[in-house]
Amino acid sequence: MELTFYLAAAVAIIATILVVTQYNLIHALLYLVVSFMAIAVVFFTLGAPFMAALEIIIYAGAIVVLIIFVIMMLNLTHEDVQHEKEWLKPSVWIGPAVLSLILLAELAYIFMASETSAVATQPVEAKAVGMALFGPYILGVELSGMLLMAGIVGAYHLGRQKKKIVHRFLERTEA
Amino acid sequence: MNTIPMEQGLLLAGILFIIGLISVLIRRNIIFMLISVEIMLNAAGLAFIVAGARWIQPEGQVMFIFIITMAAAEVSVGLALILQLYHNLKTLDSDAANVMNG
Amino acid sequence: MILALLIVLLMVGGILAWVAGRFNANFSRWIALLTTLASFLLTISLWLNNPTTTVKATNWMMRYEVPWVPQWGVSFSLALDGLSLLMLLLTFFLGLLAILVSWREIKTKVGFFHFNILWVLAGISGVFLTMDLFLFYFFWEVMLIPMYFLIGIWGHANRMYAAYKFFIFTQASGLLMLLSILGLYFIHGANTGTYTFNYFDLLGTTFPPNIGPWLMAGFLMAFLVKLPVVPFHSWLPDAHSEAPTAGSVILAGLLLKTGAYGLLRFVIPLFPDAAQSFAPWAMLLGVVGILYGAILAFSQTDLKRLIAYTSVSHMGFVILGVFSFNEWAFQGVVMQMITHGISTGALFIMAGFLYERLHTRDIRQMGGFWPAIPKMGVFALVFAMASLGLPGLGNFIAEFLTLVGSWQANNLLTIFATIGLVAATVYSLRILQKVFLGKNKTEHPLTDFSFREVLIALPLVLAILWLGLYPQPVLDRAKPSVDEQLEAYKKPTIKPETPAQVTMQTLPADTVSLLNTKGGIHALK
Amino acid sequence: MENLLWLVPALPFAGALILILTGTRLSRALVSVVGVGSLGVSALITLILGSQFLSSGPTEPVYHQVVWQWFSVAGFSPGIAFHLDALSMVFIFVITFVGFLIHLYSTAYMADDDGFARFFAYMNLFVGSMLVLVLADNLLLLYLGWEGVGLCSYLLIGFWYKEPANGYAARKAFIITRVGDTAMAIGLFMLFQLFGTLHIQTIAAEAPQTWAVGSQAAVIISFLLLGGAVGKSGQLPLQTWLPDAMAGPTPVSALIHAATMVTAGVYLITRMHVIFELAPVAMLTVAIIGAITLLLAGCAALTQSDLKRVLAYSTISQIGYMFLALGVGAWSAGIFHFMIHAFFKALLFLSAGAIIISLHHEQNMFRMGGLHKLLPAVFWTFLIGSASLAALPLITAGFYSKDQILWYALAGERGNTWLYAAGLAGAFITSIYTFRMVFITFYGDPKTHVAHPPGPIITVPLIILAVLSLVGGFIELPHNFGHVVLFSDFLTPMLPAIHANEAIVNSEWMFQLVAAVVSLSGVYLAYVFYLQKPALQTNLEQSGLAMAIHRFWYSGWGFDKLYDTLFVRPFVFLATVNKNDFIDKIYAALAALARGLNQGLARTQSGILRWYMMGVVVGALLIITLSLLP
Repeated sequence: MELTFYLAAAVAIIATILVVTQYNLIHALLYLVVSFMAIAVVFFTLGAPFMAALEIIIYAGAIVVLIIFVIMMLNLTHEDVQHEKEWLKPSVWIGPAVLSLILLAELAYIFMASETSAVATQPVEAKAVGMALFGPYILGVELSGMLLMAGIVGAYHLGRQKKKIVHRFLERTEA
Repeated sequence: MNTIPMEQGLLLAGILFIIGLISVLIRRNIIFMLISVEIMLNAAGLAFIVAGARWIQPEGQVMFIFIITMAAAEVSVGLALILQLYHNLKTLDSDAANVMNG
Repeated sequence: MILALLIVLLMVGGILAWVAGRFNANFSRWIALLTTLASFLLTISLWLNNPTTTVKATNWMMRYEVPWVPQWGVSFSLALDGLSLLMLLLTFFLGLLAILVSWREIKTKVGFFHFNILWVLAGISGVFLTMDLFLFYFFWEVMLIPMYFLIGIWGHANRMYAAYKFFIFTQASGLLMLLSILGLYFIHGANTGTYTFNYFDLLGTTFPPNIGPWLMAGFLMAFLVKLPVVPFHSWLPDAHSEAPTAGSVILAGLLLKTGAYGLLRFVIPLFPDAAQSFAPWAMLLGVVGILYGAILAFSQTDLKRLIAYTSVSHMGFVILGVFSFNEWAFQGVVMQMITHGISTGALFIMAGFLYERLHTRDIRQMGGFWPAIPKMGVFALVFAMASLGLPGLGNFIAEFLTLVGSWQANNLLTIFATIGLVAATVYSLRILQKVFLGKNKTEHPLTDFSFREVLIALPLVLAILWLGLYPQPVLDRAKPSVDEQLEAYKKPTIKPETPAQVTMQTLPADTVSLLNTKGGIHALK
Repeated sequence: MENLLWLVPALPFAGALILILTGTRLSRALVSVVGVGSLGVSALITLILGSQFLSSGPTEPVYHQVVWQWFSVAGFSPGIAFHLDALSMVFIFVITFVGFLIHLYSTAYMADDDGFARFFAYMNLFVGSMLVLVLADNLLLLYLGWEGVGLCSYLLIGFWYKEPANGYAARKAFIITRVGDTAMAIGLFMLFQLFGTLHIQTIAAEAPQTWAVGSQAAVIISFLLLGGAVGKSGQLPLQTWLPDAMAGPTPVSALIHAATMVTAGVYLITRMHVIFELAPVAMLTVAIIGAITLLLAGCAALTQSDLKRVLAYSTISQIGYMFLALGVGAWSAGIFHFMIHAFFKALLFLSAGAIIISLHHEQNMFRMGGLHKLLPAVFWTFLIGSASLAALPLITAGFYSKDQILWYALAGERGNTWLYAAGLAGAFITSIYTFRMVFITFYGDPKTHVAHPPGPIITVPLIILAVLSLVGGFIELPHNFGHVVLFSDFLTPMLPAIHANEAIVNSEWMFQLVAAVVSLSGVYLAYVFYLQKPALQTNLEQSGLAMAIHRFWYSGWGFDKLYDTLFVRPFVFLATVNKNDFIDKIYAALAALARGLNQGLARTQSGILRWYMMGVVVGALLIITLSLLP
């Protein structure tokens, strides 16, 4: 199991790095799916098989598909890839990258400084999760439901192709 | 059965988070930024799972479910916004949307 | 009751004038004029109905007090004594003139203009009458905001800048005063258990060590900025020169006096110890103001700006006198408040009349107007002479008394203040020379004073002459209040008894050495 | 009758008020009636008062009248109150009488001027203020008159206001005298602090009991009062305004800058003589100032070419004599000279005015000449005035008054040889410049056409003054020479008498002779130089040193330049440099700082998403780093 964890972790890291370095959106998304799957494996090794399933279904499935749909709607061409190349110059990314790596180093230092403790062997059953969710966290579940509802309504509202801009100050932007 | 140290799990979460962060910072394409935010959210979820596994408690997974829910909602709204942005500005460049500068 | 009526009358009149202005500009003018006239007559009747204030029991002619926010100890408390009465008379007198000078000058938004004028007057009357510190702060703000509009709407070219500057200076300093008022409130509350803003209750509050000077500093800031004292004067030239004539008159004649009044009424009695230790510095500020204002006045080319700087110079005498702590100086300060209000108000009115005729305030474009407008020349001559302190005119009495008083307190500074009189001569004569004498540079046809303008200028001349030749009624009125402010003064450095009594009653052989050590001579060495 | 006292100053004021209020609406004749008439009545009342005064004898030598209480604050209660004693009597007599003559003369002199009514309004205002000055029973009222005459002097010097130079001269006069007044005002503060009153008689009564002779307070107060006196009287170091004051119309110069106002300083010192006598240092200073001034001004007068400027410097010089007299304690001699000087100097100015107006406002002596045939009446009166000024012996009043001063400068208790020598030298210079003026103006060839010879209204006052300049001296004759002491007797109740040094009192005739010889030799020198051998003049002009001295004296010993560099320019510089008020700049900088900060912060709101993210990262980094640090 340990080996699985490390392998999956390595895959996840490499895939994620590839996601952020791709110029083509579709390629990046494919690597993203790989990354999510690797993380699902990590979940599995950590004794959360139900979460691993969720990860694949929702992240690698639903969310990525959503993004791909949008990309298809936007009709991206080779030009956009070229844009991407122009935008991603070393002079642009070197500063933020260094700062972020410093942040990572600090995080790593914090993790390492605490005493070592192994993750326990037992998996946490989906049932226990369900009991917790609908027990003490019922309020959170309801709020999540509302959030999703709001997300759907919001997405619908925003996603409409409005012929007429309602706000009078913005009328000039719309023909 | 296994002895994966918690630090290693957290380190993985940290590395993934930082990669996502770097991507948010350097990308101008707004869809890439959205993807990067997903990576960061996922990394945060991973950290919860690791912690839940360490203490053998369900709360870590509960939190992950909440995060996943939020991510789904965020993506849907975010994508709708991207569509509107693209519709108005004819570009995916986030810097072009700086009409609210001070 | 009559006191509240005065303020309410003005406020209601203001609203009426605003409403009437929507129908007819002249309605609005007449309403404003009649309202102010009514207040003026009411005040005169107060004067006549209270012939002497020598009732020893209290110096207050009348008081009016109703609770306002009783849980916080705020009451609507008004009181009238000689000082307030004099200030009210000045307020309404100048208010009348301000409305009269605006008769032709203001043509836009006439209703709102008179609303603002009347509300400024109401605020000023409130400041002069109120005996509740919370209410005082309220009125302090009431007079500020309409003034801001007066400058900002009807002013000259650079009016917005001037209005902002005026507002920020006075508002910022006013907030410091609010802090001090609250500090006083809480300290008094903690000391006695009753939380009140009442002036009479707050008198004689004892402070924890080192707190008194800070609380006084808050009050001082508000009053010194309003007065104004160098280095806080810089709002004044802008505000005065950009304001419409009526605004300048009210600013110079009345708003500055609220600062002086505040010093006399609040700073001196509330903080006797702190005021005493601050006195040398305050006097120094006064002297610096006198000389600095005079030098700057000399160099200005904008007539209204020039007059504004003379105000800075003259107000230096006020602070010099206030911090001398004796009756001569205080009476001098009271006289200075009144006479400066009249003479500088008059000079601004002259500048306004000139502006109406020439559409410029630049004295480099003036000169040689005497043959064309001799009446105006005579009036301007009188006011310029008043401004330089010619004996026989009111300002002389004021300045001489102030200097006599300050001489008892500090010889060296008084000498420098007296030198200020020479500087006053220099700038006053410059006004006359540049405007009325010399060769006429413009081909502008000038018309001499109309009847309305004579009607405005003549009372000013009469007032300034009356104050210069027979100021006793004013001094008598002010005496009880002045005595009271001094009484609150616990341990004066200079005993307010006249040195005359010392020398006249007992004349020992070594009086010479006694006199020599009394101060005065040694400071000269 | 003594209740009429208040009318003496009130009438001119009333006249002025009427003229100001009615302005130009009155006809010229009516203006003259009001202007001259008010003063005439005033003079009449003075005569009545004077006769009553003399007849009442020494028992009650003082009239006192409180018109009203001016104000009263904490024991400080000056009144509008008049005090008439012998000293004031002399002054009001001179002011009203000479003033009346000058007013009369002015009706002709100013006849063609646009500002006729304005002129008389100012003149009446002046006379009123001057009368208040000399009649005041307290120093504050005196100060009122003092400033009032200063104002009128300003107005009248700048009477022809269209010429900027006149305005400048007027302002100069007002400001310089105001400098002196400031010293005087401080003196008043001190007096009030020490005595609790400014009532002159009270102070005079108490001062000797309060102070020992030479006491510090007395010295300081004397010096401060002296400051006021030198300012008003055009003495060193504040004399520079007086020559420029000649920009005014000539009657003004005669009345204000010769006969009355400039002697206010003399009056003040005499009035406060009790305090001055307690301060010997101040007395000596007064004498020295007088001596130096009379020499400096005399030398300056030698070089002037403007007729009126010669007279102006001569006025400074003659007032120097009065100061000398006061300084040596010869009070009545000083006042006597004041009176005589008022006669002959008014005469000289008015005659000069007659010449000037006859020659179309020509004031340069060197463009005159030969006038003794063209304007005989003026010539004779001018000659009499000059003789009196030069103190020609026996016949002129000036001889007796000046001789008295010289005598006491030597023989008085406070006199000494140096002061005497200065006075004598001054007398010599006086007669030179006086007759230089006479010879240049009236002899030689006529250079300018005489336009209008003066009419009777001009000549009558001249003749009256000329008579006074001759016979006025006979009321006070030296004791070895008739011994008439009417004038000093008149003043004795008021002013202490001076006693001559017994050792040399018998040789007084010798000194009189010296004085006479000196003045006559001055006349002769002038005659030689300017009439007999004008070649000498050209010889002198060729020498560089003489020319340099000439220029130096011509400019009044360079005082103008000195004050210009010392005071005027620094003041103007300071004012112009700081015209925009550097304190305002501090606040402007504050405002600019706020605005700059605002702009700086606004720039961070770039609208670029990544930039905001970057902010979050940097913030997180900072916080984490800080928490990691021990």
